[in-house]
Amino acid sequence: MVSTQEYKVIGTRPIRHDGLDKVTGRAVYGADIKLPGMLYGDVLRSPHAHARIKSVDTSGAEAMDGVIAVMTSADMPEAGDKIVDLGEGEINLKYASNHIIASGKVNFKGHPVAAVAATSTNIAREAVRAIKVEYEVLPSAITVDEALADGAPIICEEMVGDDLGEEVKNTNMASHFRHEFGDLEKGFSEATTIVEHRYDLAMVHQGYIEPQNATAVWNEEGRIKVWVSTQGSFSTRTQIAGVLQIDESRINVVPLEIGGGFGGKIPIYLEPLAAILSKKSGGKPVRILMDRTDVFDATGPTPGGWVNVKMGVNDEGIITAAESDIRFDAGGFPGSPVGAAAMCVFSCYDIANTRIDGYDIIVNKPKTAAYRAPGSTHVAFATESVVDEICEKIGMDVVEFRLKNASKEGSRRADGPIFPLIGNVETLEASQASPHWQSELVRDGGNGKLRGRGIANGYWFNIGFKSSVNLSVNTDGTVMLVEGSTDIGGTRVSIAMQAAEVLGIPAEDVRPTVVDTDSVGYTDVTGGSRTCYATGYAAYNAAKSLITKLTTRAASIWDLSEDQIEFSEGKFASKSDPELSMTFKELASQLNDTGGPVNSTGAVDLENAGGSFATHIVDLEIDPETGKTDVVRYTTVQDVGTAIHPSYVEGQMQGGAVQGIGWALNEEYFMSDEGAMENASFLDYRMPTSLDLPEIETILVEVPNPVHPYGVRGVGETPIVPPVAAIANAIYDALGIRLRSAPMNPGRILVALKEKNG
Amino acid sequence: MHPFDYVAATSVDQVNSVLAEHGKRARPLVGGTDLLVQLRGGRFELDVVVDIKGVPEANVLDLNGSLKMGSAVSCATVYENEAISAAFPGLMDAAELIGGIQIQSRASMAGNLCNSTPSGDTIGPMIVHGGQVNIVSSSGSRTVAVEDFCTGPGRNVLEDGEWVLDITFPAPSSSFGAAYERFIPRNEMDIAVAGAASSLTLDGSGNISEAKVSLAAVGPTPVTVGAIGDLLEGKTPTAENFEAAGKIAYDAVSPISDMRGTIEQRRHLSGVLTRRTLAKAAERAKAG
Amino acid sequence: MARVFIPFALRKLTDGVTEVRVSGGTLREVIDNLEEMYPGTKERIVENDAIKSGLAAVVGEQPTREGLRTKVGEDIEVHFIPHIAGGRAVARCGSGLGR
Amino acid sequence: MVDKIHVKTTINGLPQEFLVDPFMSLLETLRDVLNLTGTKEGCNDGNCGACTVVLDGRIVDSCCVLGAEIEGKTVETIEGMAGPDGLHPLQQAFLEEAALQCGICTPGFLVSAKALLEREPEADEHRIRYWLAGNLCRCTGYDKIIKAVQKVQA
Repeated sequence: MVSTQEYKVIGTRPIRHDGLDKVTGRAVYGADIKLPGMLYGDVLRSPHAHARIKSVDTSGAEAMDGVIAVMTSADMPEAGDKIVDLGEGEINLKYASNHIIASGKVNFKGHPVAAVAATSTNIAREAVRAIKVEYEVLPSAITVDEALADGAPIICEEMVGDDLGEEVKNTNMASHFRHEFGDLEKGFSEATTIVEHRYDLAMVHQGYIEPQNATAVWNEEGRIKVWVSTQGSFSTRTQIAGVLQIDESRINVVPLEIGGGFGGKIPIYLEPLAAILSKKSGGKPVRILMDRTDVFDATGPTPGGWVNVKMGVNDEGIITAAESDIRFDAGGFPGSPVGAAAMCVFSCYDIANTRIDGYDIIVNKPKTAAYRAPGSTHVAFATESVVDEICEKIGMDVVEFRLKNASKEGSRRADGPIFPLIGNVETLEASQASPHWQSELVRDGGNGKLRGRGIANGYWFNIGFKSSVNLSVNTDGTVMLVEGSTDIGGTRVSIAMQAAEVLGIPAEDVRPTVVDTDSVGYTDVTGGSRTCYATGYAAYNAAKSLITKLTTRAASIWDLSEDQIEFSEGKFASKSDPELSMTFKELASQLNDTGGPVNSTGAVDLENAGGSFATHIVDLEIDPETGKTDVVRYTTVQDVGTAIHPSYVEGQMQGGAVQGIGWALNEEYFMSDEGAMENASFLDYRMPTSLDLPEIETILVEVPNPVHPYGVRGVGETPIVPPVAAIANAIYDALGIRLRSAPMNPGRILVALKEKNG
Repeated sequence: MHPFDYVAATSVDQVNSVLAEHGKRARPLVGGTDLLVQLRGGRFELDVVVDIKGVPEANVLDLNGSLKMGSAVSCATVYENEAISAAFPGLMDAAELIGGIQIQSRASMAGNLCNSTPSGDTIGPMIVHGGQVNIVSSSGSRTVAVEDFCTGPGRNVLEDGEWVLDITFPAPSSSFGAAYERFIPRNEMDIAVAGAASSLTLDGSGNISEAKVSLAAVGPTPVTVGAIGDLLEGKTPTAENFEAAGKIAYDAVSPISDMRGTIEQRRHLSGVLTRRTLAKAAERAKAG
Repeated sequence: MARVFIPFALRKLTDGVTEVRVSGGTLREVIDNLEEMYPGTKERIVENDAIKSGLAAVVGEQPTREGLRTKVGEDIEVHFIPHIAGGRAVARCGSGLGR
Repeated sequence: MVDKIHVKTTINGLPQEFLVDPFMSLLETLRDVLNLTGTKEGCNDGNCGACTVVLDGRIVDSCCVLGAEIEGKTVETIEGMAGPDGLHPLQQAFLEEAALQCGICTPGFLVSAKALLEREPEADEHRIRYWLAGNLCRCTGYDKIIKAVQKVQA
């Protein structure tokens, strides 16, 4: 099913409202803030991955000229053991507080130990170096296997783990859960082909270009104002309130423009430190900026770990059983996306008998955060590689196999719930028909290079949750839209377009603004692929409410009752008298004579959006002498529900694919034995440059989401799910080697080729 | 960062006197693409940086058969010069792949040399082009071959108060060719996992009269493999001979394993890149 | 009657039963009735009169946004799915199904 | 302590005079001394290009230049790209082609791309990708950025 709905605004490509500021350098990002009397902060971070803090001597810093305030964990209020819901994910406040500044112990390299506010950036930096910390270095555990081994150092000593419902003490295993449906043994006994392998992945980072930053004022009334780059102003407020033990109503979070997030700018890092330093310096504004090394060392990457997948198929090519064991490193505190991974691992398939075990494991690395479809890329690497191998073994076309086993409306996902209307089959069919898949692969790349083609599927559920939008009508017929969703990639325009569609006016006539937490109703994070869906829905509701109010005005002007007036095609009209008709703009011009301003509000708390499926096709060219891989053609196919602004939908698909390509080929946290990330710079982290990529082709499949008025599905996260698996499958196609560790870098390819060729 | 002073020097003498006064606590500044990053990262402290971009002698770029390249001349200035590009192809190969355009606009080959990292892309090409470094100080000047300049990772022959004013290269014969290739996992903005610079001179009958190979990122300093010259001299420039040269390179290097690559990968790449750059150098030598 | 799917970690309390029919017009009533049938289950699902943090209650196809007040229709499926949270320092962490 | 240095320079065609710590980068100078915050910091070590400016006709990473170095030179930043007649064609093309998402890398890309088209108006796709390799973008996958540059060439 593909959208046939006719829209006036939706599906067009207007210029985003915030674009002008962003191409002229006028847009104000977090680090651009400068306030009168502002001080500059810096943070002392642990050089050790695991150590007890025996003493902290700040006297050297305090004695320096230009140093105004110094803080340690002793300045933090005691946080209770309380779970706080952040919209996408939850945090334990005690851990959150210890994460922001170490108390007694450091759990990862880069863990903050003290902070300073001074009259210049350089004085603050020098002052941090003057703080003396005595550490007792402890043994560290860097991988999930090390952390679960006998005799492993216990990282969160007071934590009680949950092993299938049983309490476990003295463990790094925060959680082990299981999903089980059908009869696994029976399912595997019906299989004639069974493939099982383990897939390892390194920790990787979102790699947003703008480092974290925060500026805070804690004033004499005990009110805190924070200017920050965040995916969620309200979740930032909640976290600050929890960690500082202050009422949320006393905190105003001003979200500035945000230079990328991808999930990494949901947790807070610097805000409470800036606030406490402000308080200690008598209410002066304090700004703290991370540098790139801080970002790698001490923000929230996505986990490393491993995924084991076992899958059985019968002679007809039907999957009869599937089993998975997923172990993620959470970082220095509990809370990896292993739960989400378990939801996604078999979600592209309709399988009667499944079992999934998930483990959340603490290690001495930075505490993980969300990263675009968190957990789903990991499990797709495993499942989609196994599927590729099965197809080869049973001699079935890889797309036919996927179509034959595809999950669809009514299929049971392996964690339990039944799928609503989804576009998995439609996406696969569009991939099959795509020019890329239909093209012939020229296997000889010249100069001894070999080419291969791979394909893989991916799924991400899209969350719903809370959003608020306010609309007010100007007498010139334009509408001001106020929202709480921070705009990372063009959501102002996609939300404004949904309001404009209802109101029957051009997108340009709706002016969207993202405001602070004092100025709009509660709105959850820009994350979980929810913003265009949920905040768009709130805008839709607000616009509908506006039409109702304007209908009353039209009724009063024409002396009719409201039910005698209809609104369609952007016009208010009498149902009986064709002479009586006004455009939105014409009616707006009469507001001041009919009762004054007209405003409205839309607020929603939505269930999930049903999810989005993607299929990616990739052609690689590999130099077998060096192991160097180049992507020569790439196509992304995705069910996007309804593409509100197709350019930005394509942009999400392209950007996600390229992050996945980087993850597949080169990106990783390269850890020393002591738990230090050795490549904590853009030079050695090796994200793709423009020269590493071809055009990224996009095919938008539109299976409208039945629970959204315009059929919107979240599109932002799914595009990062298939690339790692697609590239692994293409490497096999080119070289005949199955790589089961990411990144599949030149070194690994050379080793595998050598093993194969002897 | 330890606060340092900045001096924009306009003469050789001025640079000499600042360096003489401050010794280890002062260094010349050209591109800043290594120096400022290292200072910011706390690798070492300085009291003064001396900007030498205003010193006329450091900006010389004189091609007169031989080439004289001032130490402040940016990589971009070098490769944009077509005559130099044609005569010194090994230098061109390296200058065009350092950093991105932004880095090439500032960084100089002398700066790359003085940074003395084993992975420095321009050092091998300068070696195979026979570069001679003109080192000056308040007490005079001396000349050191590029080949003998680096003494360890980040270390070189410069004494306190000394700096590089220029590097000269002899005029290549008409049957000379050179090439540089490095291996990086990306296509730009990366540090060599391994690199190879090769040069060849052919005699009247098309045989190799001289061959030189210098390898990057496979030892504490650039590794010049003399045995390859011995092997190839008098031989014909064939794939088989270059393959044999690659095997010598494989055995000659002693790399380490780190985040950028493993020992075996680097040895293997040394062989591959030696073969490839010799072949490219031979093509260029034949083309004259 | 709703079809309640018993999470793996609770199956010891249900003698291994994986799916059970439970009556109740709201999620609260369903959980209370489940507790009648299998004592001990409620405290593993509900805390402070709300679904425990770290757990998502699915009524029908998607996690409910109305908590214990959610209307539960005839024949509708009810799931309690652990989604890993930030963990807890003392007792219960992660899945929310721990004791 | 070291004394501040007095600098006279030309930025976006206008004469500027200021005092700056001798160890301060041009990036910090532009942002914190001159309030030209359109130039962004992404890595502070010459590897992302977010701080790209034109210095005497060449693009440079302003994090690898000292503020004191621009004495007597000319600097062009993103703030100088649009003129009284409106946006530069590249700025317009970036808007029309949706060549930005979060926008933090956009000033650097625009400054780099403008320098390329002034030198090599006929640059092909490979050359454009090569020239822009010093500018990292994490949102777009570069596709729409390249298309926007090509649109201006057309």
